[in-house]
Amino acid sequence: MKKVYNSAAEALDGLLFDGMFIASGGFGLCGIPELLLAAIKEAGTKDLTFASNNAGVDDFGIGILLQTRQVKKMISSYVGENAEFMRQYLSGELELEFNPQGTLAERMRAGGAGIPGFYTKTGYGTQIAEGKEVKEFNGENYILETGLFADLSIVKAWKADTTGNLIFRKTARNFNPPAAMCGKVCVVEVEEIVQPGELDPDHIHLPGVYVHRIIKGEHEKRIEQRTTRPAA
Amino acid sequence: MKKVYNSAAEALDGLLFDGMFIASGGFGLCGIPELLLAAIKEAGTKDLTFASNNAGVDDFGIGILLQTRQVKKMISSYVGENAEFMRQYLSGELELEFNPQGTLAERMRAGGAGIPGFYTKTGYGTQIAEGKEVKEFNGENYILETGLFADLSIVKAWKADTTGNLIFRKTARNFNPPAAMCGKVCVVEVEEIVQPGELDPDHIHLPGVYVHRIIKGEHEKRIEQRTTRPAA
Amino acid sequence: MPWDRNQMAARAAQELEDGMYVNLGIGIPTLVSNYIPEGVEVTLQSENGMLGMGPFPVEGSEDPDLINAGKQTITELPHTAYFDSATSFGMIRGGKIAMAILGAMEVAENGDLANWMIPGKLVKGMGGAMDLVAGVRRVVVVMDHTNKHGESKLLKECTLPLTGKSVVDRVITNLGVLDVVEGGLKIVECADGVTEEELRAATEATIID
Amino acid sequence: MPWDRNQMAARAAQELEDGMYVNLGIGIPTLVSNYIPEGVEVTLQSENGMLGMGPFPVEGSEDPDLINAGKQTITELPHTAYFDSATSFGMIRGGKIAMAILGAMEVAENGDLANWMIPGKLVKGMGGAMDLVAGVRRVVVVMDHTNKHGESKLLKECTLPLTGKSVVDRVITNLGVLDVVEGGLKIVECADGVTEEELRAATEATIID
Repeated sequence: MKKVYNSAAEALDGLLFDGMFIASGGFGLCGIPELLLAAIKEAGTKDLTFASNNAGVDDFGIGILLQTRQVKKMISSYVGENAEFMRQYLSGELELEFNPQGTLAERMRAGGAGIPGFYTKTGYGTQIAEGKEVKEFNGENYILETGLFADLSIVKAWKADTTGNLIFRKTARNFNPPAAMCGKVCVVEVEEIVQPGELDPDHIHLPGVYVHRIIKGEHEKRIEQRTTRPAA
Repeated sequence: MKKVYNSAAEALDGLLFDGMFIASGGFGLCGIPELLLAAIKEAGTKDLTFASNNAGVDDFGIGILLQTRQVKKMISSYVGENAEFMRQYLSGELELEFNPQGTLAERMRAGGAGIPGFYTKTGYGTQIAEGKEVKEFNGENYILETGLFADLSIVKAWKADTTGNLIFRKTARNFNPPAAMCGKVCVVEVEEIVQPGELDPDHIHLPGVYVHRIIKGEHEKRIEQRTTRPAA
Repeated sequence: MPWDRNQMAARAAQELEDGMYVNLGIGIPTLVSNYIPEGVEVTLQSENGMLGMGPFPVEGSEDPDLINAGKQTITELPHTAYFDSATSFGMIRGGKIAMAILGAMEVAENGDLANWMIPGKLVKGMGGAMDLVAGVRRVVVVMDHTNKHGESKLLKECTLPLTGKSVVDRVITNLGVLDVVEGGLKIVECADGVTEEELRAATEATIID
Repeated sequence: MPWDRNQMAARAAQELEDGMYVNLGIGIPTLVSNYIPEGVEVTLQSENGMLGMGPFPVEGSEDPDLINAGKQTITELPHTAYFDSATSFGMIRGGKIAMAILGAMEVAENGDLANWMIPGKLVKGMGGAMDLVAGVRRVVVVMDHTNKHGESKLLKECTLPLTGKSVVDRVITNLGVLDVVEGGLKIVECADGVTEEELRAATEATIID
């Protein structure tokens, strides 16, 4: 069962269709599946719904799919760094569903874990709760949130073995594991592919059962806000 | 903020009270907090409710607390290896709540993650669903299960650093992370304590925020079913 | 002649496809791993927190930290990954495991499965069985066609408390292979030397032509 | 004289206790880490998946895989641990983080907090703010007492869409420190040189004696 593909385009072959729902890993520009996003732009797939914490910047990340008007709807917690996003949203060209960041992460994890709904206090009593079922547990009120079930997950990891076991690096892990879990098919881009046995089984962050296709590629890994302190 | 204690008794000091609810890690006899269980026996705390996948064997694990009649109720998925358990249960001395194994693990994880209820299809249409709310999502029926919130978590890990970051070994991880998450206080026994910086931050299975007290001890690590194959 | 335990396991192994992630129950299902067809690679899940379960260890190399869901000492393989129980059942419930091959006490014609308790007898618990039958994408049951009194275990309705409702896809017995379809069971094949008439005669459940 | 940004941060730092796990919001709360009292060790959580957040890196050692929730490059510490976003918010929602110190646009006397949107203006999203205020055990708000028009930001009721309902425990402003208590706000202390009358005069919310 071969999981390693030669390019992002090859790894996405047969998986893309107009109107599909894609869950993407990454936080800001950190740990985003930049190569797969670029390949989706090339493929020209339209009317996409993305569950992704952020929407990238104008010319990187999901931003490049906004430029080409391939995105119909975003499910995100924060979209502040993207002028084109705001333009399309304010003009009504783009739908936007705000989810609290933890609710979004949990909705992905829930979808992947076969949990169609869960209760959270996050957002109770706010706009986010409007239209959602409220239930009381131990005298406190919670709202019902639903699991997300995506057609495709796109994920960036640091290393994979050829059976799809994944290791992430530092805060680039972020939404990648929950995003990987909630898709029917999960395609992963990594910086290095190793043979089975080269990763310690106790160090694997996401087991290969969640991973269907893998590519290795060169990543720009753009930094959004370069902050430094003076050398001591 | 000192988390390292000298003995199991010292680490449990002030935390035990009659009638309390304890969540315990381990699967079978693998990865059970054997030293903390022995200390609870010594302490003589009574009317305990345990959430634990299994009930140990007659003379090891939770079994030692059954011998001393310290357990009032078990929340477990499988209790097959314990004759004293069966005797007390059949005579009505012990309450037993069966949870499907995955439901039990998820209830612990949910309690730790501030989720008081979630829907699962596990057990729908069976005895387990009796008295539980049923809800339909996308044409399928699911039952409502609740998060577990324990007074105390007792956990066995392989290594800890002094700030409580934990690493587990092989299948001894099992219920330990979810059990650790769902307690108000979490006490951990380990085979080795190291200094901060000795564990790779990407290899930590359970961050120190979940861990309040740590002891190092000698573990018997009894094997329940020793199965082997002929040497090649 | 009806199949024996090993023949049933060998027949069940034909259900495996290359690349599958599979969970094998205890009993006959465990034997399935001895009959995995050549060229087919499957990854075995052990629901206590492991993908890539290897064979029993050679004597002297048993590791108390490395057991399967039957609490037996096992070994790891190069592609093994470990995880906690919540993650393990997340992947089961989430449909990431392609198939479970399980034993059973009773299967009903609508796919109901009973394999965890007999009222009045000692009840040990369902372990992970309810999660597995509810969550994995395909459930294959391997069991004797009849009980020790010669009564069919393939029933119109289960008499024992259920493990799962409408969850079984295929049943492999000592007499043959049957699929759960709309309206009842459909014979897929008979064991060598077992006639369709014999199989039908041993079956209480409705058989659909 | 009212406190300046750094004095407010320094006062907020007095809220920290040894061993605490704390989440600091952006703006003034970020400055709190410059004023952690001697002998007090706190572990900073960054909700994008890190405990044990260190200072900014020295130039040339920035790592694109190591950022905080404000997307700034940071560093790790010896006791740092990384985890995914679902786990991160699990610990937030589950009350494992002792305290969040956050900025705000408005706080109401019942502890309602508004800090994520102004209708009619560009809406960027709530990020992790709703989860933080709902989940952490103690919420401390640091903000100016009044807006640029001189109007109180401590209100009887919030006018802006809420981030959380009855979630604020303490407010530290440039004029002083107030606790949310039954029936309204209670003055804990005034900034050096600010009188209680001045503080009351600048406050719309009910002040309880």
